[in-house]
Amino acid sequence: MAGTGSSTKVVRTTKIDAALLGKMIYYLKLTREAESRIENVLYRQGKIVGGVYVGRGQEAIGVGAALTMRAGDVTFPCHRDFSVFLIRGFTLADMMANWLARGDSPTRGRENTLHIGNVDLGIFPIISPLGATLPVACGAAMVLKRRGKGNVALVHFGEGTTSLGHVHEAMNFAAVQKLPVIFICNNNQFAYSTPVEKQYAVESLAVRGPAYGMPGESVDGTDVLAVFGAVERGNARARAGKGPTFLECVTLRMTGHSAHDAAEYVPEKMKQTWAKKDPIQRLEKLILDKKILSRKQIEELEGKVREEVDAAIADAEARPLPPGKEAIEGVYCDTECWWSKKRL
Amino acid sequence: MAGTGSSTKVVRTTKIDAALLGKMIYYLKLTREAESRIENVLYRQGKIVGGVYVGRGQEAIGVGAALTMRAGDVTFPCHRDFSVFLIRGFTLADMMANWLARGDSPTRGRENTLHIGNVDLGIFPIISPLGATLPVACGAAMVLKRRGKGNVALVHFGEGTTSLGHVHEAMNFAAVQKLPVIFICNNNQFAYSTPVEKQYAVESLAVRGPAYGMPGESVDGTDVLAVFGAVERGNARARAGKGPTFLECVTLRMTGHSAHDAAEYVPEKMKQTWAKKDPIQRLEKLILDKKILSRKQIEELEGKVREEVDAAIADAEARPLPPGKEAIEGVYCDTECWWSKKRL
Amino acid sequence: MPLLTYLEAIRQGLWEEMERDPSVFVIGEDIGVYGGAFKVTAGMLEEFGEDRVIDTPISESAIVGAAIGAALMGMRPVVEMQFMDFIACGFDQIVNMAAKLHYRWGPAVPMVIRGPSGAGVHGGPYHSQSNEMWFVHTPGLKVVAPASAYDAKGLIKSAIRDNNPVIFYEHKFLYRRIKEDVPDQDYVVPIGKAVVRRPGTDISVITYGAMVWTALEAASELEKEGLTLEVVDLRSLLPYDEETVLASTRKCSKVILLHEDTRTGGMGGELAAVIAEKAFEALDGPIVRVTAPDTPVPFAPPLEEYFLPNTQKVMEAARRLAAY
Amino acid sequence: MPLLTYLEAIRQGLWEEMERDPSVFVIGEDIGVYGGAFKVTAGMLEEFGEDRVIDTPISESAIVGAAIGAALMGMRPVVEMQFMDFIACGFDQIVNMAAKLHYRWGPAVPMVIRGPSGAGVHGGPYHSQSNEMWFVHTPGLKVVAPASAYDAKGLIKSAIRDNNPVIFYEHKFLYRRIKEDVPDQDYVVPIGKAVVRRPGTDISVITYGAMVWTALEAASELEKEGLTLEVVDLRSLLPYDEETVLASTRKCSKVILLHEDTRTGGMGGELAAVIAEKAFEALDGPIVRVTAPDTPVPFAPPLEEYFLPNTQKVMEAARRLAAY
Ligand SMILES: Cc1ncc(C[n+]2csc(CCOP(=O)(O)OP(=O)(O)O)c2C)c(N)n1
Ligand SMILES: Cc1ncc(C[n+]2csc(CCOP(=O)(O)OP(=O)(O)O)c2C)c(N)n1
Ligand SMILES: [Mg+2]
Ligand SMILES: [Mg+2]
Repeated sequence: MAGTGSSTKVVRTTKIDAALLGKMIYYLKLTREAESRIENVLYRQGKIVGGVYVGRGQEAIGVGAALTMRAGDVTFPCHRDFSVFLIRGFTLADMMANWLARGDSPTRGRENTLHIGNVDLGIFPIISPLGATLPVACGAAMVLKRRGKGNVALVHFGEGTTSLGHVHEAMNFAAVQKLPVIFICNNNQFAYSTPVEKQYAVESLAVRGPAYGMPGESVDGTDVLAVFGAVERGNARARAGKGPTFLECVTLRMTGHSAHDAAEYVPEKMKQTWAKKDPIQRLEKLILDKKILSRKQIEELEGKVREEVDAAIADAEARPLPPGKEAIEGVYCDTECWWSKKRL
Repeated sequence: MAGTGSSTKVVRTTKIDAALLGKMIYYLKLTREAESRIENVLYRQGKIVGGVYVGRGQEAIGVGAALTMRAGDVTFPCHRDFSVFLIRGFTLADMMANWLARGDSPTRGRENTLHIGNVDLGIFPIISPLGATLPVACGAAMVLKRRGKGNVALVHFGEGTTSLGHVHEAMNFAAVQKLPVIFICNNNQFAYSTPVEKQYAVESLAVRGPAYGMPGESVDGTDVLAVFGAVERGNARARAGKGPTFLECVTLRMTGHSAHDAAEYVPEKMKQTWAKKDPIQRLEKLILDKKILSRKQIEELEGKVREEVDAAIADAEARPLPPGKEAIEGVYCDTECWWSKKRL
Repeated sequence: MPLLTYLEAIRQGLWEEMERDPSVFVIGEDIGVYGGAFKVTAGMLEEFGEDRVIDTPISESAIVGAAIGAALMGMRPVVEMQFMDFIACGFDQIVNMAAKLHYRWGPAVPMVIRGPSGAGVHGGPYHSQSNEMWFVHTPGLKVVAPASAYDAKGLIKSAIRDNNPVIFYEHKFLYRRIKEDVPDQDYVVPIGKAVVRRPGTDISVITYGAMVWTALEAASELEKEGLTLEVVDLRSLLPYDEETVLASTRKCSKVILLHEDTRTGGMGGELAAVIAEKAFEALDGPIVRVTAPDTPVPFAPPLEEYFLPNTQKVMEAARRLAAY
Repeated sequence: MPLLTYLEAIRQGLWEEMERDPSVFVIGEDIGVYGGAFKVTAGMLEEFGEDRVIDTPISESAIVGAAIGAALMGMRPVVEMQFMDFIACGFDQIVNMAAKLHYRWGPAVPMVIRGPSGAGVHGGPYHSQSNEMWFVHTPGLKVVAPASAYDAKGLIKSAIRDNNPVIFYEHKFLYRRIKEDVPDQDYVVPIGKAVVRRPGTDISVITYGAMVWTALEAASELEKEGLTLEVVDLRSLLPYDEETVLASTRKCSKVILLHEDTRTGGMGGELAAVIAEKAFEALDGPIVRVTAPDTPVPFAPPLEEYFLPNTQKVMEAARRLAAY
C-alpha cells in the first residue's frame, strides 16, 4: 500500500493551533454522528429512500482539506465528503432535509446523497459518473487564476475514480495551464467491491503527479493534521502561481460501499488493522495527550454534536416533501429563474 | 524535449542483420515515395478528394515497429503509419485504391486515409476520434494473452493523442491486467498546430509508463534501429507475460498536419535541425558506411520503389468508383454478409 | 417450468450462453467477486473462472473498447454497465468505434452491452435514466429492451449470438418485481420482432420496457369501461418491428405511443413518423404520446411519480382518444 | 450591409460578443495561433489575448468540463469542437454535467459548444456526421442549427447570451458556399423561433441546416410545375418552434420532413409526432420523411451522393405527395 508521509510537525501548542484542533475534532465528530444517523437510523427507518454512501474512516480527509480553505476558494467534494459541506457553509438541517428529499432543501428534492451545490459558497458537488468534476474544477481554477487573488480549487475523488479518462484529461490540462487545483484522492482501498490491485498497478498513486508535471504526495488519510499540512503545501504552491498538486490520502472505508453492502469482500484482518487507526480516535488522543481539551470537554462536545444532529433532523423532518408538479419546473435557467427563489 | 536513448548497438554485420537492414531501407523508401505521390501528386491533381495525412519524418517508427512483428501479432497503426500496412500484408495497389475511393479497395470506398483494416492480417486501423484504438488494442491483447502463444499487440498514436482519456484508461487497464501491449507514441512535437508545451508539462512522455506500473522509454524516432530495438525489448517482456510497455519515439513532422497545411507555426530553425535527422538518410548513411549496400544498389532500390508505386497507382486508377447504391449495404453483419465477398 | 424473476432469467440466459460457447465472457465493474451491483452475474466467477468473468477498473471507455477488441478477435464479450447512466463515459467507443466498424471495413463485432436502466426506484438523476435513443439513432447498433422474464432470457441469448453490437436495456424496476415461468432449456427471442401482449380493437398502445406493464394494467382497467386496448411490446427498438406496429395501427385506427423515456426525440416520435407515413389512411384520430416530460429524473418520490407515466395517465389519454 | 460568408458571420458574431462582454472567451484545439481548423477564430488571439483565446490539449472532456466550471464561476465560454464528430469524447460532460446542473441545484451554466457538422465535403464517416439528436433528446440543453449567414450571426449571439448550455451546429458545407448581406451592427436571432423561408400553399417542407437550401432549390424547380412548397427553417431544434410547424402544416395540409441526419430517431420523427398529435385534422396526406438512410456517412463521392438527401429526392417526394 501507499506510503504514508505523516506530518504531525505542523502541530504547535500555540493558541491558533488549539483553535484549529478544536475545529477539527468538532467537525470530525459532527460528521461521524450525522452520517451514522443517516446510515443507521434514517435509512433503516425507510426515511431515506435512495442510496446512502458515507465516509466513515475517511472524515479526516474532508475536514483536513476544507479547513485549509480561505474566502474565495472553491471545493468539489465527492460522495463521502459530508464534512466539507458543513465546513464551507451549509447548515446541517439543510443537508438533512436534502437527504430526506424535502422540498425546502438545497436541491428541492431533485437530488440525493451529497449532490448538493451552491455557487455562492463555492461548493460544487459530484455527479454520479465518477471523475466528471475534475475537468469542471479546472475550469473554476482557470477563473480563479485570472482573478489573481491567489485562490484555489480543491477537488476530491476516490482511488477507484482515478481509472477514468476524465481524471487524466483534467490533471494534464491543469498541469499544462498551471492551474491552482489540488487533486485530493481519498484512497480508501476499495472501489465498491474492487480492491486496489484490480484498479491500478503501482505502489502509490502519488506517482501520478509527476507523470503530469506536478508534485505528487501520499499521506496517511487517517491523520487529519497530515492531510491539512499536505493540502496547505499544495495550496501554497497554487496560490503562488506554481500550478496543481496531486495528493493521495490513504485510509480504509470503515463501512460497505453503501448502506446495503456488508463489505464481505474486505478481509477481516484489514478491517481490524485499520479500525485501530480511526481518524477521530487518533485526533482525540492527540488532543488529550497535548491537553488541549480535557476528557470532560470532549464529552461535552459529543453531547453538543448529538444535540445539533437531533435538532437538524427534527428541523428537516418538519419540512414537507416537494409537490409533484415542481418536477417539470426549472429545466432551463430563465430570467425569472425559479431557483432564484430558493433558500440558500 | 524528450530524451533520445539511441541504440545502434543492435546492429551487427551478420547476415541476418543485413537482411533486416535491407528490409528497413526498402520499406522506408517505399513509404516515403508512396506518401509523396499521394500528397504531392494525387492530392494536388484532385484525385484524392478527402484529407491527406502523411508520415514524412516519422517513417522509422512504423517500419521499426512493424518489422518486430511475428505471425499472430496484431497492430493498430495510426494515421501516419503507412508502412505498417505494407509490412503486415496489404498490397500497395489496394492501399492506393483506398486513397482513391475505389469500389474494389479494402473499404470499398467507404473510408479514407489509413482507416483500412483486415482481421486476418491483424491490422486494426484508427478511427478519427483520437486514442480510441488503445482500449481496443487492450481487448485484442486480452485474447492474445489467453491464447498463450506469446503474441503481442502494438498500438501507435501521436503525442497529442496522449492527452485523451481513452489513452489513460487503456494504459491503466493494460497494466492492471498485465496485457501484452506495446504503446508506441510517435512524438512528432506537434498536434496539428499545437506544440508539445501546450499539450503536456513533462520533459518526456516516457514518465507515463511508470505512472501505470509499466516501463517507459524514450528513443530517437528518426533512428529505425533504436525504434526496432526498443519495441523488441517491449515485445520480449510482453511475450514473457510481464505486461505492457510505453515507448515514446521522438521526431518532427516534416510536413503540415495535412496536405492543405503549410505548418507555418513550426519554427524555421526547428525544421532545419530536424531535416538533418531525416530517418531515411540516416539509415542510408549507415548502410553505406557499413557497406551493406553500395550506392548503386541503393539507386536500384529507389528505381524499383518508383516502379512499384507507378504500378500500384496505375492498378488503382484502373478500378472504378463504387456504385452509389452500395452506400446502404452492409450496415449489419449478416450471415449472408456482403463483406465476405470482398477482395482481401 | 421454473418461476424466475426478470433478473434470474437474464442470469440464466447469460449462464447458458457461457456454457454453450467458450468465446462468450463477461466483463465489467464488480461483476466477479461481488457478482455485480444487482447480482446478475452472481456465481459466475466460481463457475467460469477469472478468465471469463473479468473485474475491471472503473473505466467505461477501456471496458467497452476492450470488448470491441476481443470481439474483433473472435470472442463474444458481454459488458455490464453498473448503471446504464454511465454508458455516457464509454460513448465514443460505442457510437464511433463499435457501431461503424462493420460498415467501414467489414469485420464482425459480436458484443453485448447490458445493464440496468429506468426509474421508479428513487435512484435520482443518475441511476434512473432511459437513454436508449442515443443508440437507436446510431446506425450499426442494435437496441433491445425486454419487458418480461421470458423475453429477457430469449433476447440476451439472441444478443450474444448476434454478430453486431447490441445494447441490452434491462429495466431495474422489473428486476425482482416480476416472476414468470421461464423454460430452463435453450430458446431465443429474435431481435427485431415485437409481440402483441394483449389483443384489443379500440386503441393500440405501443410501448416497451417497464411501461408494458403499465399499459397492461390500463388495459384491464379500461376493459371494465368497455374500451379495449391492444398492447404492443416492441421488445427491440433498433431494428424495430415496423410491420407489427403498422398492423396494430391498422387494426385499431387509434394509437397511443407510451414510453418512460423523455418526450422530445424519444421513440414515440420515430413510431409516429412511420405510422403517419405508412398507415396514414388507417388513422382515425391523432397519434397520442404518453411519456415522461423533458426533464432529468428527479429524486423525491412525489417528483418522480409526477415525472413517470403511469396507469392513470395512460387511462386518461385513452379515454380522451376514444372520445375523439 | 457587407456581404459575409456563413463562416465570417459566425466569426463576426463571436467577435462582437467578445468585445461586448469580457466574460466571453473561446477555448478549443488549435483555435489560437492557428485560428481554428476552419479559421473561424482567426485573428482573435491577436485581438483578445491568451487569456480569452485558449489553445488546449486534445481532451474534449477536459475542454467541455473546464467550460462548465468557468460558466459556473460566471464566465460565458464558447467551446470549439474541431469537428462535431468529436463531441462524443466530451459526451458525459455535456449530457450528465452541463445539461442537468441547473435543474439539480440551480446554477446558471451559460456556455456554447460550437463546431462544424454535416456532410457533402467528402469527409468520410468521422468528419461528416450530423449528431444533433443526441442533444435534442437531452433535457436541459438547447440546440441550434442556422442555415443562413444572417441567422448564424444572430444565433451565435443569442447562444452566448443564453444562461443555458447551447450546442451550436455549424454546417461545414455552408461555411464558404453562401454569402449574404449581414448587418454589421448588433442583432440577435431568438432561440426557439423558426422562420418561413419561402411561403407556399401545397406542401410544407420543414427542415434545418444545409437542407434548407436543398428545399429552396426544390421549391423553385417545382414552382415551374405549378406546385408551391412552403419552406420552414427550424433554426432551433431544442426548443423547436412548435407553433410555426403547426401553422405551416395547417396551411398546406401536407408535410415533408427533410433532414440530412439519418432517419431512425431523427428530428423528422419528433416533428411527425407533434404534427400527428396536434394538427391531425389538418392533414391531407401522409407525413413524408426525406432523410439520409441509416448508415454511417461513406467517403467515396458516389456513395456520399447516394447517402445525402438532395433536390431531386425532395422533388420526387413532393410530386408523389402532391399526387396523393
Ligand atoms: C463512470 C462511473 N462508473 C461506475 C459508477 C458506479 N460506482 C459508483 S461509486 C463506485 C466506486 C467508486 O470507487 P472510488 O472512486 O474508490 O470511491 P469510494 O466509493 O471508494 O469512495 C462505482 C463503481 C459510477 N458512479 N460512475
Ligand atoms: C478526439 C479528437 N479530437 C480532435 C481531433 C482532430 N485532430 C485530428 S489529428 C489532430 C492532431 C493529432 O496530434 P497527434 O496525436 O500528435 O498526432 P499527429 O497528427 O501529430 O501525428 C487533431 C487535433 C480528433 N481527430 N479527435
Ligand atoms: Mg475507494
Ligand atoms: Mg503529433
